[in-house]
Amino acid sequence: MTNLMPNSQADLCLSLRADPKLVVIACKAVRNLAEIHGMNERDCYRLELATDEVCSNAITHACERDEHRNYRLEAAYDEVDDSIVVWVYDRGEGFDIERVKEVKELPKPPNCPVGGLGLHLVRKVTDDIDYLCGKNGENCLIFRKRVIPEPKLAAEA
Amino acid sequence: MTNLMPNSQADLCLSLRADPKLVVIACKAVRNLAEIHGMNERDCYRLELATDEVCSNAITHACERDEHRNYRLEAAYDEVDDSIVVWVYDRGEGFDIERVKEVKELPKPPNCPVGGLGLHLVRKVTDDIDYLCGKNGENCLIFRKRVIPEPKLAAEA
Amino acid sequence: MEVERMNRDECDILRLKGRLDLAGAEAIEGFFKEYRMEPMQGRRVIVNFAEVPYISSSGLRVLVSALNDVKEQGGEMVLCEMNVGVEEVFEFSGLNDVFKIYREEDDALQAVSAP
Amino acid sequence: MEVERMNRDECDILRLKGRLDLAGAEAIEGFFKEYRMEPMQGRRVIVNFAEVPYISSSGLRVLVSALNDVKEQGGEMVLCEMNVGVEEVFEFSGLNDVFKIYREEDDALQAVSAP
Ligand SMILES: Nc1ncnc2c1ncn2[C@@H]1O[C@H](COP(=O)(O)OP(=O)(O)O)[C@@H](O)[C@H]1O
Ligand SMILES: Nc1ncnc2c1ncn2[C@@H]1O[C@H](COP(=O)(O)OP(=O)(O)O)[C@@H](O)[C@H]1O
Repeated sequence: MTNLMPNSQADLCLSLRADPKLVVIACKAVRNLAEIHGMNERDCYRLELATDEVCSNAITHACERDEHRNYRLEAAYDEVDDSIVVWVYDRGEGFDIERVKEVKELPKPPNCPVGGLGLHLVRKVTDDIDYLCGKNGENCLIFRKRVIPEPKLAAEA
Repeated sequence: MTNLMPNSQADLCLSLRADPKLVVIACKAVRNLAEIHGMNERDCYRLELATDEVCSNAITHACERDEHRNYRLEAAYDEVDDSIVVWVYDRGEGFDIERVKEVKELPKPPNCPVGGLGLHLVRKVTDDIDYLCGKNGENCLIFRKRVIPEPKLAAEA
Repeated sequence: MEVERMNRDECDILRLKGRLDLAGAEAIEGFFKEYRMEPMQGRRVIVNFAEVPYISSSGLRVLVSALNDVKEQGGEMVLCEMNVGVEEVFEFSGLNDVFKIYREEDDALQAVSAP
Repeated sequence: MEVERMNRDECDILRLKGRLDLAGAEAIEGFFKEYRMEPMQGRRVIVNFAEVPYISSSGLRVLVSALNDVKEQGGEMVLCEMNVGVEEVFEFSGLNDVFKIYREEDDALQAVSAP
Protein backbone atom coordinates (compact mmCIF):
# COMPACT_ATOMS: atom_id res chain seq x y z
CA MET A 1 0.00 0.00 0.00
CA THR A 2 3.06 2.24 -0.07
CA ASN A 3 1.98 3.89 -3.29
CA LEU A 4 -1.37 4.99 -1.90
CA MET A 5 0.11 8.09 -0.27
CA PRO A 6 -1.44 11.55 -0.54
CA ASN A 7 -0.37 13.14 -3.74
CA SER A 8 0.55 16.73 -4.40
CA GLN A 9 0.65 16.00 -8.12
CA ALA A 10 -2.98 15.01 -8.40
CA ASP A 11 -4.81 15.66 -11.66
CA LEU A 12 -7.65 17.28 -9.78
CA CYS A 13 -8.36 18.55 -6.32
CA LEU A 14 -11.98 19.24 -5.44
CA SER A 15 -13.26 20.87 -2.28
CA LEU A 16 -17.02 20.57 -1.79
CA ARG A 17 -19.51 21.96 0.65
CA ALA A 18 -20.81 19.11 2.82
CA ASP A 19 -24.20 19.08 1.12
CA PRO A 20 -25.48 15.62 0.05
CA LYS A 21 -26.87 17.14 -3.15
CA LEU A 22 -23.35 18.11 -4.26
CA VAL A 23 -21.75 14.66 -3.85
CA VAL A 24 -22.73 13.84 -7.42
CA ILE A 25 -20.21 16.49 -8.55
CA ALA A 26 -17.38 14.54 -6.92
CA CYS A 27 -18.63 11.27 -8.39
CA LYS A 28 -18.77 12.68 -11.90
CA ALA A 29 -15.37 14.37 -11.64
CA VAL A 30 -13.74 11.05 -10.75
CA ARG A 31 -15.76 9.25 -13.42
CA ASN A 32 -14.70 11.78 -16.05
CA LEU A 33 -11.05 11.30 -15.14
CA ALA A 34 -11.50 7.54 -15.48
CA GLU A 35 -13.30 7.91 -18.82
CA ILE A 36 -10.46 10.08 -20.13
CA HIS A 37 -8.13 7.18 -19.39
CA GLY A 38 -10.39 4.64 -21.06
CA MET A 39 -12.02 2.85 -18.11
CA ASN A 40 -14.96 0.71 -19.17
CA GLU A 41 -18.52 1.82 -18.38
CA ARG A 42 -19.26 -0.86 -15.74
CA ASP A 43 -16.11 0.01 -13.82
CA CYS A 44 -16.88 3.73 -14.11
CA TYR A 45 -20.19 3.03 -12.36
CA ARG A 46 -18.32 1.15 -9.62
CA LEU A 47 -15.79 3.94 -9.24
CA GLU A 48 -18.63 6.43 -8.94
CA LEU A 49 -20.14 4.23 -6.23
CA ALA A 50 -16.88 4.09 -4.23
CA THR A 51 -16.47 7.86 -4.51
CA ASP A 52 -20.07 8.42 -3.47
CA GLU A 53 -19.85 6.17 -0.41
CA VAL A 54 -16.64 7.72 0.89
CA CYS A 55 -17.81 11.31 0.30
CA SER A 56 -21.17 10.56 1.92
CA ASN A 57 -19.30 9.19 4.93
CA ALA A 58 -17.25 12.38 5.12
CA ILE A 59 -20.51 14.36 5.22
CA THR A 60 -22.41 12.19 7.70
CA HIS A 61 -19.57 11.09 10.00
CA ALA A 62 -16.99 13.89 9.80
CA CYS A 63 -18.81 17.15 9.04
CA GLU A 64 -21.62 16.76 11.57
CA ARG A 65 -24.00 17.26 8.70
CA ASP A 66 -23.04 20.94 8.71
CA GLU A 67 -23.49 22.06 5.11
CA HIS A 68 -21.11 24.97 5.63
CA ARG A 69 -18.22 22.65 6.31
CA ASN A 70 -16.10 21.25 3.52
CA TYR A 71 -14.39 18.06 2.61
CA ARG A 72 -11.78 17.55 -0.04
CA LEU A 73 -11.08 14.99 -2.71
CA GLU A 74 -8.05 14.44 -4.92
CA ALA A 75 -7.85 12.12 -7.87
CA ALA A 76 -5.05 11.11 -10.18
CA TYR A 77 -4.28 8.71 -12.93
CA ASP A 78 -1.34 6.54 -11.90
CA GLU A 79 0.62 5.59 -15.03
CA VAL A 80 2.72 2.98 -13.29
CA ASP A 81 -0.24 0.90 -12.17
CA ASP A 82 -2.62 2.07 -14.92
CA SER A 83 -5.18 2.96 -12.30
CA ILE A 84 -7.23 5.80 -10.89
CA VAL A 85 -6.39 6.74 -7.30
CA VAL A 86 -8.77 8.78 -5.15
CA TRP A 87 -8.01 10.48 -1.83
CA VAL A 88 -10.89 11.78 0.31
CA TYR A 89 -9.89 14.03 3.22
CA ASP A 90 -11.98 15.13 6.17
CA ARG A 91 -11.30 16.91 9.47
CA GLY A 92 -13.54 14.71 11.61
CA GLU A 93 -12.61 12.50 14.54
CA GLY A 94 -11.54 9.62 12.36
CA PHE A 95 -12.29 5.98 13.05
CA ASP A 96 -10.67 2.60 13.46
CA ILE A 97 -8.82 1.58 10.35
CA GLU A 98 -9.73 -2.07 11.01
CA ARG A 99 -13.29 -1.18 10.16
CA VAL A 100 -12.09 -0.59 6.64
CA LYS A 101 -9.62 -3.43 6.48
CA GLU A 102 -11.40 -6.43 7.93
CA VAL A 103 -14.11 -8.06 5.87
CA LYS A 104 -16.96 -8.57 8.26
CA GLU A 105 -20.07 -10.66 7.99
CA LEU A 106 -22.68 -8.48 6.40
CA PRO A 107 -25.50 -7.50 8.72
CA LYS A 108 -28.82 -8.89 7.55
CA PRO A 109 -32.22 -7.25 7.72
CA PRO A 110 -34.76 -7.19 9.19
CA ASN A 111 -32.69 -7.30 12.39
CA CYS A 112 -30.50 -4.33 11.61
CA PRO A 113 -30.59 -0.97 9.89
CA VAL A 114 -27.98 -1.98 7.28
CA GLY A 115 -25.04 -0.14 8.79
CA GLY A 116 -21.52 -0.67 7.57
CA LEU A 117 -22.68 -1.39 4.03
CA GLY A 118 -20.94 1.63 2.51
CA LEU A 119 -17.36 0.58 3.19
CA HIS A 120 -18.23 -3.02 2.32
CA LEU A 121 -19.29 -1.82 -1.14
CA VAL A 122 -16.13 0.31 -1.49
CA ARG A 123 -14.02 -2.78 -0.78
CA LYS A 124 -16.04 -4.79 -3.29
CA VAL A 125 -15.66 -2.37 -6.18
CA THR A 126 -12.06 -1.15 -5.74
CA ASP A 127 -8.71 -2.93 -6.02
CA ASP A 128 -7.09 -1.36 -3.00
CA ILE A 129 -8.18 0.73 -0.02
CA ASP A 130 -6.36 2.39 2.85
CA TYR A 131 -7.03 4.90 5.61
CA LEU A 132 -4.67 7.40 7.19
CA CYS A 133 -5.98 8.80 10.44
CA GLY A 134 -5.14 12.19 11.83
CA LYS A 135 -2.21 13.30 9.67
CA ASN A 136 -2.01 17.12 9.90
CA GLY A 137 -5.42 17.11 11.57
CA GLU A 138 -6.86 15.47 8.49
CA ASN A 139 -7.99 11.92 7.89
CA CYS A 140 -7.70 10.43 4.47
CA LEU A 141 -9.41 7.48 2.89
CA ILE A 142 -7.65 6.29 -0.25
CA PHE A 143 -8.73 3.84 -2.89
CA ARG A 144 -7.44 2.66 -6.21
CA LYS A 145 -9.13 1.08 -9.20
CA ARG A 146 -7.31 -0.35 -12.17
CA VAL A 147 -8.26 0.88 -15.65
CA ILE A 148 -9.66 -1.91 -17.79
CA PRO A 149 -10.85 -0.71 -21.19
CA GLU A 150 -14.23 -1.46 -22.69
CA PRO A 151 -14.29 -5.00 -24.09
CA LYS A 152 -14.12 -4.94 -27.89
CA LEU A 153 -17.33 -5.70 -29.72
CA ALA A 154 -17.25 -9.00 -31.60
CA ALA A 155 -17.47 -7.07 -34.87
CA GLU A 156 -14.39 -4.98 -34.01
CA ALA A 157 -12.27 -7.81 -32.61
CA MET B 1 -20.96 43.85 -10.92
CA THR B 2 -20.37 44.30 -7.18
CA ASN B 3 -21.74 40.86 -6.41
CA LEU B 4 -19.30 39.11 -8.70
CA MET B 5 -16.55 39.11 -6.07
CA PRO B 6 -14.46 36.03 -5.29
CA ASN B 7 -16.32 33.87 -2.88
CA SER B 8 -14.98 31.92 0.05
CA GLN B 9 -18.36 30.25 0.44
CA ALA B 10 -18.38 28.60 -2.95
CA ASP B 11 -20.21 25.31 -3.37
CA LEU B 12 -17.19 23.82 -5.05
CA CYS B 13 -13.56 24.65 -5.56
CA LEU B 14 -11.68 22.71 -8.20
CA SER B 15 -7.98 22.83 -8.91
CA LEU B 16 -6.96 21.15 -12.16
CA ARG B 17 -3.69 20.32 -13.81
CA ALA B 18 -3.30 22.50 -16.92
CA ASP B 19 -3.95 19.61 -19.30
CA PRO B 20 -6.48 20.30 -22.10
CA LYS B 21 -7.88 16.77 -21.68
CA LEU B 22 -8.95 17.57 -18.12
CA VAL B 23 -10.93 20.73 -18.90
CA VAL B 24 -14.03 18.60 -19.45
CA ILE B 25 -13.96 17.84 -15.70
CA ALA B 26 -14.38 21.54 -14.91
CA CYS B 27 -17.15 21.89 -17.50
CA LYS B 28 -19.09 18.96 -16.10
CA ALA B 29 -18.65 20.06 -12.47
CA VAL B 30 -20.19 23.45 -13.28
CA ARG B 31 -22.90 21.82 -15.40
CA ASN B 32 -23.77 19.42 -12.57
CA LEU B 33 -24.11 22.31 -10.13
CA ALA B 34 -26.42 24.05 -12.60
CA GLU B 35 -28.47 20.89 -13.14
CA ILE B 36 -28.89 20.47 -9.38
CA HIS B 37 -30.45 23.93 -9.36
CA GLY B 38 -32.73 23.16 -12.28
CA MET B 39 -31.07 24.99 -15.18
CA ASN B 40 -32.49 23.95 -18.56
CA GLU B 41 -30.46 21.74 -20.89
CA ARG B 42 -29.73 24.40 -23.53
CA ASP B 43 -28.38 26.79 -20.92
CA CYS B 44 -26.34 24.01 -19.32
CA TYR B 45 -24.63 23.55 -22.69
CA ARG B 46 -23.93 27.29 -22.86
CA LEU B 47 -22.59 27.33 -19.30
CA GLU B 48 -20.32 24.42 -20.18
CA LEU B 49 -19.08 26.42 -23.16
CA ALA B 50 -18.29 29.49 -21.07
CA THR B 51 -16.46 27.36 -18.52
CA ASP B 52 -14.54 25.58 -21.25
CA GLU B 53 -13.42 28.79 -22.99
CA VAL B 54 -12.23 30.44 -19.80
CA CYS B 55 -10.39 27.34 -18.54
CA SER B 56 -8.80 26.80 -21.96
CA ASN B 57 -7.60 30.39 -21.85
CA ALA B 58 -6.08 29.80 -18.43
CA ILE B 59 -4.16 26.85 -19.90
CA THR B 60 -3.02 28.47 -23.14
CA HIS B 61 -2.43 32.06 -21.99
CA ALA B 62 -1.55 31.75 -18.29
CA CYS B 63 0.09 28.37 -17.70
CA GLU B 64 2.47 28.44 -20.66
CA ARG B 65 0.99 25.12 -21.69
CA ASP B 66 2.88 23.54 -18.80
CA GLU B 67 0.77 20.55 -17.80
CA HIS B 68 2.32 20.48 -14.34
CA ARG B 69 0.93 23.90 -13.51
CA ASN B 70 -2.55 24.33 -12.09
CA TYR B 71 -5.45 26.67 -12.40
CA ARG B 72 -8.40 26.92 -10.10
CA LEU B 73 -12.14 27.28 -10.51
CA GLU B 74 -14.85 28.05 -7.98
CA ALA B 75 -18.56 27.83 -8.56
CA ALA B 76 -21.56 28.69 -6.48
CA TYR B 77 -25.29 28.94 -6.71
CA ASP B 78 -26.35 32.49 -5.82
CA GLU B 79 -29.78 32.35 -4.20
CA VAL B 80 -30.36 36.10 -4.37
CA ASP B 81 -30.01 36.26 -8.16
CA ASP B 82 -31.00 32.64 -8.83
CA SER B 83 -27.86 32.17 -10.85
CA ILE B 84 -24.68 30.14 -11.13
CA VAL B 85 -21.48 32.15 -10.61
CA VAL B 86 -18.09 30.82 -11.75
CA TRP B 87 -14.66 32.18 -10.83
CA VAL B 88 -11.62 31.01 -12.79
CA TYR B 89 -8.24 31.93 -11.28
CA ASP B 90 -4.83 31.80 -12.88
CA ARG B 91 -1.34 33.03 -11.98
CA GLY B 92 -0.39 34.27 -15.43
CA GLU B 93 0.46 37.80 -16.54
CA GLY B 94 -3.13 38.83 -16.93
CA PHE B 95 -4.50 40.93 -19.78
CA ASP B 96 -6.43 44.07 -20.53
CA ILE B 97 -9.90 43.97 -19.03
CA GLU B 98 -11.20 45.95 -22.00
CA ARG B 99 -10.62 42.92 -24.13
CA VAL B 100 -13.35 41.27 -22.14
CA LYS B 101 -15.60 44.27 -21.80
CA GLU B 102 -15.75 45.82 -25.22
CA VAL B 103 -17.71 44.01 -27.87
CA LYS B 104 -15.46 44.07 -30.88
CA GLU B 105 -16.15 43.38 -34.52
CA LEU B 106 -15.67 39.70 -35.03
CA PRO B 107 -12.68 38.80 -37.17
CA LYS B 108 -13.70 37.03 -40.34
CA PRO B 109 -11.90 34.23 -42.13
CA PRO B 110 -10.11 33.63 -44.41
CA ASN B 111 -8.08 36.70 -43.44
CA CYS B 112 -7.47 35.74 -39.85
CA PRO B 113 -6.98 32.71 -37.66
CA VAL B 114 -10.17 33.34 -35.64
CA GLY B 115 -8.58 34.79 -32.55
CA GLY B 116 -10.63 36.43 -29.83
CA LEU B 117 -13.59 34.16 -30.46
CA GLY B 118 -13.47 32.50 -27.03
CA LEU B 119 -14.29 35.56 -24.93
CA HIS B 120 -16.83 36.66 -27.53
CA LEU B 121 -18.67 33.37 -26.99
CA VAL B 122 -18.42 33.72 -23.20
CA ARG B 123 -20.07 37.15 -23.45
CA LYS B 124 -22.76 35.72 -25.72
CA VAL B 125 -23.77 32.86 -23.44
CA THR B 126 -23.51 34.44 -19.98
CA ASP B 127 -25.47 37.23 -18.30
CA ASP B 128 -22.51 38.97 -16.72
CA ILE B 129 -18.74 38.84 -16.97
CA ASP B 130 -15.90 40.57 -15.13
CA TYR B 131 -12.15 40.29 -14.76
CA LEU B 132 -9.99 41.09 -11.75
CA CYS B 133 -6.33 41.40 -12.64
CA GLY B 134 -3.49 40.64 -10.27
CA LYS B 135 -5.22 40.43 -6.89
CA ASN B 136 -2.87 38.46 -4.59
CA GLY B 137 -0.84 37.49 -7.61
CA GLU B 138 -3.90 35.84 -9.10
CA ASN B 139 -6.14 36.94 -11.92
CA CYS B 140 -9.77 36.01 -11.86
CA LEU B 141 -12.33 35.86 -14.62
CA ILE B 142 -15.87 35.76 -13.27
CA PHE B 143 -19.12 35.05 -15.03
CA ARG B 144 -22.71 34.57 -14.03
CA LYS B 145 -25.62 32.80 -15.68
CA ARG B 146 -29.20 32.96 -14.47
CA VAL B 147 -31.04 29.71 -13.82
CA ILE B 148 -34.02 29.30 -16.11
CA PRO B 149 -35.77 25.97 -15.69
CA GLU B 150 -36.66 23.62 -18.51
CA PRO B 151 -39.78 24.84 -20.32
CA LYS B 152 -42.77 22.71 -19.35
CA LEU B 153 -44.00 20.25 -21.94
CA ALA B 154 -47.41 21.09 -23.40
CA ALA B 155 -48.84 17.97 -21.75
CA GLU B 156 -47.60 19.01 -18.30
CA ALA B 157 -48.52 22.67 -18.55
CA MET C 1 -35.70 12.20 -6.58
CA GLU C 2 -39.40 11.57 -6.95
CA VAL C 3 -41.88 8.82 -6.25
CA GLU C 4 -44.79 8.38 -8.64
CA ARG C 5 -47.51 6.27 -7.09
CA MET C 6 -50.18 4.37 -8.95
CA ASN C 7 -52.39 1.34 -8.66
CA ARG C 8 -52.43 -1.74 -10.88
CA ASP C 9 -54.62 -4.77 -10.06
CA GLU C 10 -54.82 -3.67 -6.41
CA CYS C 11 -51.05 -3.43 -6.14
CA ASP C 12 -49.25 -0.21 -5.26
CA ILE C 13 -46.73 0.62 -7.94
CA LEU C 14 -44.05 3.02 -6.75
CA ARG C 15 -42.03 4.39 -9.65
CA LEU C 16 -38.83 5.94 -8.35
CA LYS C 17 -37.25 8.61 -10.49
CA GLY C 18 -33.73 9.93 -10.03
CA ARG C 19 -30.39 9.14 -8.49
CA LEU C 20 -30.85 7.13 -5.28
CA ASP C 21 -27.77 8.39 -3.44
CA LEU C 22 -27.62 10.04 0.01
CA ALA C 23 -29.52 13.11 -1.24
CA GLY C 24 -32.04 10.96 -3.12
CA ALA C 25 -32.57 8.72 -0.11
CA GLU C 26 -33.25 11.73 2.10
CA ALA C 27 -35.68 13.06 -0.49
CA ILE C 28 -37.86 9.93 -0.47
CA GLU C 29 -37.59 9.07 3.24
CA GLY C 30 -40.54 11.35 3.90
CA PHE C 31 -42.67 9.51 1.38
CA PHE C 32 -41.97 6.15 2.99
CA LYS C 33 -42.62 7.51 6.49
CA GLU C 34 -46.08 8.64 5.41
CA TYR C 35 -46.62 5.48 3.44
CA ARG C 36 -45.99 3.47 6.57
CA MET C 37 -48.64 5.44 8.45
CA GLU C 38 -51.41 4.45 6.08
CA PRO C 39 -53.60 1.90 7.85
CA MET C 40 -53.12 -0.85 5.25
CA GLN C 41 -52.75 -4.47 6.20
CA GLY C 42 -51.28 -6.97 3.79
CA ARG C 43 -50.64 -4.63 0.94
CA ARG C 44 -48.71 -5.62 -2.12
CA VAL C 45 -46.07 -3.18 -3.30
CA ILE C 46 -43.94 -3.08 -6.45
CA VAL C 47 -41.04 -0.65 -6.59
CA ASN C 48 -40.10 0.12 -10.19
CA PHE C 49 -36.48 1.20 -10.82
CA ALA C 50 -36.77 1.92 -14.55
CA GLU C 51 -35.85 5.57 -13.96
CA VAL C 52 -33.21 5.04 -11.27
CA PRO C 53 -29.82 5.32 -13.01
CA TYR C 54 -27.84 4.83 -9.82
CA ILE C 55 -28.10 3.56 -6.23
CA SER C 56 -25.74 3.69 -3.24
CA SER C 57 -25.88 2.17 0.25
CA SER C 58 -28.00 5.14 1.37
CA GLY C 59 -30.62 4.12 -1.16
CA LEU C 60 -30.46 0.48 -0.07
CA ARG C 61 -31.01 1.56 3.52
CA VAL C 62 -34.28 3.34 2.69
CA LEU C 63 -35.53 0.33 0.74
CA VAL C 64 -34.67 -2.15 3.50
CA SER C 65 -36.52 -0.04 5.99
CA ALA C 66 -39.53 0.22 3.64
CA LEU C 67 -39.46 -3.56 3.17
CA ASN C 68 -39.44 -4.07 6.91
CA ASP C 69 -42.40 -1.72 7.31
CA VAL C 70 -44.47 -3.48 4.67
CA LYS C 71 -43.65 -6.91 6.08
CA GLU C 72 -44.60 -5.79 9.60
CA GLN C 73 -48.01 -4.92 8.20
CA GLY C 74 -48.26 -8.41 6.77
CA GLY C 75 -47.65 -7.19 3.23
CA GLU C 76 -45.27 -7.96 0.43
CA MET C 77 -42.84 -5.72 -1.47
CA VAL C 78 -40.90 -6.64 -4.61
CA LEU C 79 -38.60 -4.72 -6.98
CA CYS C 80 -38.33 -4.57 -10.76
CA GLU C 81 -36.78 -3.03 -13.88
CA MET C 82 -33.28 -2.34 -12.52
CA ASN C 83 -30.39 -1.49 -14.80
CA VAL C 84 -27.29 -3.70 -14.51
CA GLY C 85 -25.40 -1.19 -12.38
CA VAL C 86 -28.17 -0.92 -9.81
CA GLU C 87 -28.71 -4.67 -9.77
CA GLU C 88 -25.02 -5.24 -9.10
CA VAL C 89 -25.15 -3.01 -6.01
CA PHE C 90 -27.92 -5.25 -4.64
CA GLU C 91 -25.74 -8.30 -5.39
CA PHE C 92 -22.59 -6.88 -3.84
CA SER C 93 -24.49 -5.98 -0.70
CA GLY C 94 -26.06 -9.42 -0.40
CA LEU C 95 -29.52 -7.84 -0.57
CA ASN C 96 -30.52 -9.77 -3.67
CA ASP C 97 -31.31 -12.57 -1.16
CA VAL C 98 -33.51 -10.26 0.86
CA PHE C 99 -35.46 -8.64 -1.96
CA LYS C 100 -37.35 -10.37 -4.73
CA ILE C 101 -36.20 -8.69 -7.92
CA TYR C 102 -38.02 -9.07 -11.26
CA ARG C 103 -37.05 -7.98 -14.72
CA GLU C 104 -40.36 -6.47 -15.88
CA GLU C 105 -43.12 -4.78 -13.93
CA ASP C 106 -45.54 -7.35 -15.38
CA ASP C 107 -43.46 -10.23 -13.97
CA ALA C 108 -43.48 -8.53 -10.57
CA LEU C 109 -47.22 -7.99 -10.77
CA GLN C 110 -47.83 -11.63 -11.62
CA ALA C 111 -45.60 -12.73 -8.74
CA VAL C 112 -47.35 -10.69 -6.05
CA SER C 113 -50.80 -11.41 -7.47
CA ALA C 114 -50.36 -15.18 -7.36
CA PRO C 115 -52.56 -16.78 -4.68
CA MET D 1 -11.47 12.69 -30.86
CA GLU D 2 -11.33 10.70 -34.08
CA VAL D 3 -11.82 11.32 -37.77
CA GLU D 4 -13.33 8.56 -39.88
CA ARG D 5 -12.71 9.18 -43.53
CA MET D 6 -14.69 7.69 -46.39
CA ASN D 7 -15.68 8.37 -49.95
CA ARG D 8 -19.17 8.89 -51.34
CA ASP D 9 -19.76 9.87 -54.97
CA GLU D 10 -16.20 11.20 -55.21
CA CYS D 11 -16.68 13.37 -52.14
CA ASP D 12 -14.53 13.01 -49.03
CA ILE D 13 -16.75 12.42 -46.03
CA LEU D 14 -15.01 13.22 -42.73
CA ARG D 15 -16.98 11.89 -39.78
CA LEU D 16 -15.76 13.55 -36.59
CA LYS D 17 -16.29 11.65 -33.37
CA GLY D 18 -15.93 13.14 -29.92
CA ARG D 19 -15.86 16.39 -28.04
CA LEU D 20 -14.38 19.16 -30.19
CA ASP D 21 -12.85 21.23 -27.39
CA LEU D 22 -9.21 22.33 -27.01
CA ALA D 23 -8.04 18.73 -26.49
CA GLY D 24 -10.21 17.48 -29.35
CA ALA D 25 -9.00 20.22 -31.66
CA GLU D 26 -5.38 19.34 -30.91
CA ALA D 27 -6.15 15.68 -31.55
CA ILE D 28 -7.45 16.30 -35.09
CA GLU D 29 -5.06 19.08 -36.08
CA GLY D 30 -2.57 16.46 -37.25
CA PHE D 31 -5.16 14.86 -39.50
CA PHE D 32 -5.96 18.16 -41.20
CA LYS D 33 -2.27 18.99 -41.64
CA GLU D 34 -1.73 15.74 -43.50
CA TYR D 35 -4.98 16.16 -45.38
CA ARG D 36 -3.76 19.50 -46.65
CA MET D 37 -0.56 17.91 -47.97
CA GLU D 38 -2.41 15.54 -50.27
CA PRO D 39 -2.00 16.81 -53.84
CA MET D 40 -5.71 17.19 -54.53
CA GLN D 41 -7.10 20.10 -56.50
CA GLY D 42 -10.76 21.03 -56.32
CA ARG D 43 -11.81 18.36 -53.90
CA ARG D 44 -15.22 18.30 -52.33
CA VAL D 45 -15.37 17.69 -48.58
CA ILE D 46 -18.26 17.05 -46.22
CA VAL D 47 -17.61 17.19 -42.49
CA ASN D 48 -20.23 15.20 -40.60
CA PHE D 49 -20.92 16.27 -36.98
CA ALA D 50 -23.40 13.52 -36.05
CA GLU D 51 -21.07 12.24 -33.34
CA VAL D 52 -19.80 15.60 -32.08
CA PRO D 53 -21.76 16.35 -28.90
CA TYR D 54 -19.93 19.60 -28.24
CA ILE D 55 -17.75 22.27 -29.86
CA SER D 56 -15.81 25.26 -28.51
CA SER D 57 -13.88 28.08 -30.20
CA SER D 58 -10.84 25.78 -30.39
CA GLY D 59 -12.87 23.43 -32.56
CA LEU D 60 -14.10 26.29 -34.73
CA ARG D 61 -10.52 27.41 -35.25
CA VAL D 62 -9.45 24.02 -36.67
CA LEU D 63 -12.44 23.97 -39.01
CA VAL D 64 -11.85 27.49 -40.31
CA SER D 65 -8.26 26.63 -41.05
CA ALA D 66 -9.33 23.41 -42.82
CA LEU D 67 -11.87 25.39 -44.85
CA ASN D 68 -9.18 27.86 -45.88
CA ASP D 69 -6.89 25.00 -46.93
CA VAL D 70 -9.55 23.34 -49.06
CA LYS D 71 -10.54 26.65 -50.68
CA GLU D 72 -6.90 27.45 -51.47
CA GLN D 73 -6.79 24.19 -53.37
CA GLY D 74 -9.85 25.28 -55.31
CA GLY D 75 -12.09 22.89 -53.43
CA GLU D 76 -15.29 23.09 -51.45
CA MET D 77 -16.05 22.07 -47.85
CA VAL D 78 -19.47 21.92 -46.21
CA LEU D 79 -20.76 20.75 -42.82
CA CYS D 80 -23.76 18.63 -41.78
CA GLU D 81 -25.69 16.81 -39.05
CA MET D 82 -24.97 19.18 -36.16
CA ASN D 83 -26.93 19.00 -32.91
CA VAL D 84 -28.62 22.24 -31.78
CA GLY D 85 -25.92 23.06 -29.25
CA VAL D 86 -23.13 22.79 -31.80
CA GLU D 87 -25.11 24.71 -34.40
CA GLU D 88 -25.69 27.53 -31.93
CA VAL D 89 -21.95 27.92 -31.36
CA PHE D 90 -21.53 28.46 -35.12
CA GLU D 91 -24.34 31.05 -35.00
CA PHE D 92 -22.97 32.91 -31.98
CA SER D 93 -19.55 33.11 -33.60
CA GLY D 94 -20.94 34.41 -36.91
CA LEU D 95 -19.43 31.42 -38.70
CA ASN D 96 -22.78 30.20 -39.98
CA ASP D 97 -22.19 32.83 -42.70
CA VAL D 98 -18.80 31.40 -43.52
CA PHE D 99 -19.69 27.71 -43.59
CA LYS D 100 -22.46 26.06 -45.53
CA ILE D 101 -24.30 23.89 -43.03
CA TYR D 102 -26.76 21.17 -44.04
CA ARG D 103 -29.09 19.09 -41.96
CA GLU D 104 -28.44 15.65 -43.48
CA GLU D 105 -25.35 14.21 -45.10
CA ASP D 106 -27.41 13.51 -48.21
CA ASP D 107 -28.37 17.19 -48.48
CA ALA D 108 -24.72 18.14 -48.20
CA LEU D 109 -23.76 15.59 -50.82
CA GLN D 110 -26.37 16.89 -53.23
CA ALA D 111 -25.19 20.46 -52.67
CA VAL D 112 -21.51 19.79 -53.37
CA SER D 113 -22.31 17.45 -56.27
CA ALA D 114 -24.46 19.99 -58.11
CA PRO D 115 -22.77 21.23 -61.28
N1 LIG E 1 -15.05 9.72 7.30
C1 LIG E 1 -15.40 9.06 8.43
N2 LIG E 1 -15.20 9.64 9.64
C2 LIG E 1 -15.52 9.00 10.79
N3 LIG E 1 -16.07 7.77 10.82
C3 LIG E 1 -16.30 7.14 9.65
C4 LIG E 1 -15.97 7.74 8.41
N4 LIG E 1 -16.30 6.87 7.42
C5 LIG E 1 -16.82 5.78 8.02
N5 LIG E 1 -16.82 5.93 9.37
C6 LIG E 1 -17.25 4.93 10.38
O1 LIG E 1 -17.31 3.66 9.77
C7 LIG E 1 -18.63 3.12 9.89
C8 LIG E 1 -18.99 2.29 8.66
O2 LIG E 1 -19.17 3.12 7.52
P1 LIG E 1 -20.06 2.62 6.33
O3 LIG E 1 -19.65 1.24 5.99
O4 LIG E 1 -19.97 3.59 5.22
O5 LIG E 1 -21.54 2.52 6.89
P2 LIG E 1 -22.48 3.68 7.43
O6 LIG E 1 -21.89 4.99 7.01
O7 LIG E 1 -23.76 3.37 6.76
O8 LIG E 1 -22.54 3.51 8.91
C9 LIG E 1 -19.53 4.32 10.08
O9 LIG E 1 -20.71 4.00 10.75
C10 LIG E 1 -18.64 5.25 10.89
O10 LIG E 1 -18.70 4.92 12.25
N1 LIG F 1 -6.34 33.84 -18.66
C1 LIG F 1 -5.73 34.69 -19.53
N2 LIG F 1 -4.49 35.16 -19.27
C2 LIG F 1 -3.86 36.01 -20.13
N3 LIG F 1 -4.43 36.43 -21.28
C3 LIG F 1 -5.66 36.01 -21.60
C4 LIG F 1 -6.37 35.12 -20.74
N4 LIG F 1 -7.58 34.88 -21.31
C5 LIG F 1 -7.60 35.58 -22.45
N5 LIG F 1 -6.46 36.26 -22.64
C6 LIG F 1 -6.12 37.18 -23.77
O1 LIG F 1 -7.33 37.54 -24.42
C7 LIG F 1 -7.26 37.17 -25.80
C8 LIG F 1 -8.63 36.76 -26.32
O2 LIG F 1 -9.00 35.52 -25.76
P1 LIG F 1 -10.07 34.60 -26.50
O3 LIG F 1 -11.20 35.45 -26.92
O4 LIG F 1 -10.39 33.46 -25.65
O5 LIG F 1 -9.35 34.13 -27.83
P2 LIG F 1 -8.06 33.24 -28.03
O6 LIG F 1 -7.78 32.56 -26.73
O7 LIG F 1 -8.49 32.30 -29.09
O8 LIG F 1 -6.98 34.16 -28.47
C9 LIG F 1 -6.23 36.08 -25.86
O9 LIG F 1 -5.61 35.97 -27.12
C10 LIG F 1 -5.24 36.50 -24.78
O10 LIG F 1 -4.33 37.47 -25.28
